[in-house]
Amino acid sequence: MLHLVNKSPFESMALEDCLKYASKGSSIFLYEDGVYAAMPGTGVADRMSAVAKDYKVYVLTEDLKMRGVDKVMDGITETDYAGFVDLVEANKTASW
Amino acid sequence: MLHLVNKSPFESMALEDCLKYASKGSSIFLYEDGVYAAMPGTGVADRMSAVAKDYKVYVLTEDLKMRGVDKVMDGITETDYAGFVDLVEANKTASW
Amino acid sequence: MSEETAKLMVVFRTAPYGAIYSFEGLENVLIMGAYDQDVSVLFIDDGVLAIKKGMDNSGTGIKDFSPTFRALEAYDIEKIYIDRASMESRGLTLEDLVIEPEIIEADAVEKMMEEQKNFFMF
Amino acid sequence: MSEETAKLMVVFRTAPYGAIYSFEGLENVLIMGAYDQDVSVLFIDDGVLAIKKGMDNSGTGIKDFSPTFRALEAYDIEKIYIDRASMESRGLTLEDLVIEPEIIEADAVEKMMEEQKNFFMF
Amino acid sequence: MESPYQHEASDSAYQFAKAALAKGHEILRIFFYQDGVLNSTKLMEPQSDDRHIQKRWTELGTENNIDFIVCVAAAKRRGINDTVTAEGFTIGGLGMLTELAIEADRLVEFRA
Amino acid sequence: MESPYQHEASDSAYQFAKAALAKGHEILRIFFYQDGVLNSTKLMEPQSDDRHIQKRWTELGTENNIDFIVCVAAAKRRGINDTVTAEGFTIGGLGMLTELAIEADRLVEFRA
Repeated sequence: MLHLVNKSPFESMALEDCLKYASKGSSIFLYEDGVYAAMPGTGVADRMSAVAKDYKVYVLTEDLKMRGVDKVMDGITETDYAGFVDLVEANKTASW
Repeated sequence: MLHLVNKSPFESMALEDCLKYASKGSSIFLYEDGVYAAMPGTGVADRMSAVAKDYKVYVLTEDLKMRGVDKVMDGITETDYAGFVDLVEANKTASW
Repeated sequence: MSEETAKLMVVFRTAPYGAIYSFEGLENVLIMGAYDQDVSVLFIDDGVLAIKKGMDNSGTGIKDFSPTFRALEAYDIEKIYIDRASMESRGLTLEDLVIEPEIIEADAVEKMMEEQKNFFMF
Repeated sequence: MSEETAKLMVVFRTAPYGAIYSFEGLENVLIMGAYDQDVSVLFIDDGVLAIKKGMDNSGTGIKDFSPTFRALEAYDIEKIYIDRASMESRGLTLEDLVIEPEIIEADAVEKMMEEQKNFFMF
Repeated sequence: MESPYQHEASDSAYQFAKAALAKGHEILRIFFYQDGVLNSTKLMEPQSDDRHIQKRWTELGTENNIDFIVCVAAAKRRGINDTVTAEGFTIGGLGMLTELAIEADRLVEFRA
Repeated sequence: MESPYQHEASDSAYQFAKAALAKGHEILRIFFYQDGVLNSTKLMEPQSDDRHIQKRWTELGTENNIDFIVCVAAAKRRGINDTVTAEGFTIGGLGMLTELAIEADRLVEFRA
């Protein structure tokens, strides 16, 4: 299962809601304002390190660049739109 | 100062953001999906009891009724649109 | 149920009225019902608030669509579920709701999604 | 400054691009600048992300408006503030920003709002 | 202000305006920007048992002489121009919002 | 899908569709509902240095033979009818979304 999260982790509970239902090993895809969850050194970075141990966490390169985020946390995989398409091909998706 | 909060406390950080800046004794006005913060017995009820001690907390009657919420927590004041107008007349307002 | 029916689901996860999502979700369920598919409905997170009893729109003029949820059975939509933790953290019990969904636990949600041909979240 | 100017403020509190608020907030600041008023600009919460350096829209095609923030001085808008905690919890320092706002603490925010004739939040 | 129907902001603003007028307050102007510009389209056709948000504004404005300004920049992006705006709505520049901020004693934003 | 310009959803959906086509996938249909119906208006006039979201869709649809359906119920509430929809967009019932759910191998929602 692929869970799409597009909200800022600082303002919305969307990611935490999704994690209540997603089973370990499922994929979480961060895009739009959701990409801020992958930025190192933030107030949610510790939480995201833990999340990245239990889930496969991806983040959309194009949305990172648009926002000037040039580094992502260890354990989170950068993926472009082509990779996003592959993930959707391989999984059912839920949009949070 | 009057702070307007219209987001669900279960999904949005708007109320908590507002509280970081509002000084004690300021007024918080809950309307639209913000009214759920005034509902008794929820997961945010303890937090709201504490908030109601430090701030004047109001909640819009018409939006409570629309959502079928027939009771509000102790310490929170129900106010209709006419009262909302009075609060705006008496205070500068910030919309979160 | 014939082999040609698809399993479809609508997930309600946002509060009613503040935004239109849950209303448009309901329109969607009713249409699915008309297509004779194997339709499920699931309430999670703030979506549980959409089926609260006692709504009264006299002060807002917004259309109260909660009675329409009671019509789901008439459309042969009987697989209706609610997440226990979402309901409890909003201070609700089954008695507070206009319909009586089957209570499920959070860990059943993803499995339910996986079983569908496709599903929508509102 | 003459007695006829009004104190006006624009508060940025949402992240850029996911929603248009911060872009329309910037349009608003620029217009205010043209009216020769006493204009302040404040970045709090996710609003601090709107002035992050290094934005590159080549993959999205969305208009990158961050360079326009650098033009605020040309419009004589010099009262620009940022909330320290909002900046720090997003892992940012002044070096990461396209402009150099004055750092303030959270307890100064409400006071700053009170001092205005009117203000807008985006 | 936000998109009508999609968000409750248009409803809240309307009920607030009605209550303010009932108390004898004067409403200088209502400024529609962002998706709020969609409140002004006369092409809106909600279901027959639902409220008609544009007509409700036009009636309120006519009865109480309120100036409804639709932000031109926001309107253009969203396909609103004077061929679709209803009676009572005028397309105007963002500067009119600054003027409002300079003149009005109180200003309330109804946000999404 | 959500309002163009107001939210990034229209941009994300467009970039995703382009990438899927580039990989040789077939896109059955794109269904615009909620504020997403506003993607279809030919009255849209963004600033000259900004993207034109409607035209971009129309080009993509024409080149790749994609069916763009605008949900009629959502469209009516928001003042979108066939006098303002651009080339390539067809107004259709919500039932077409159900049909899509029945037929499509994969379905992605771009939400606000």
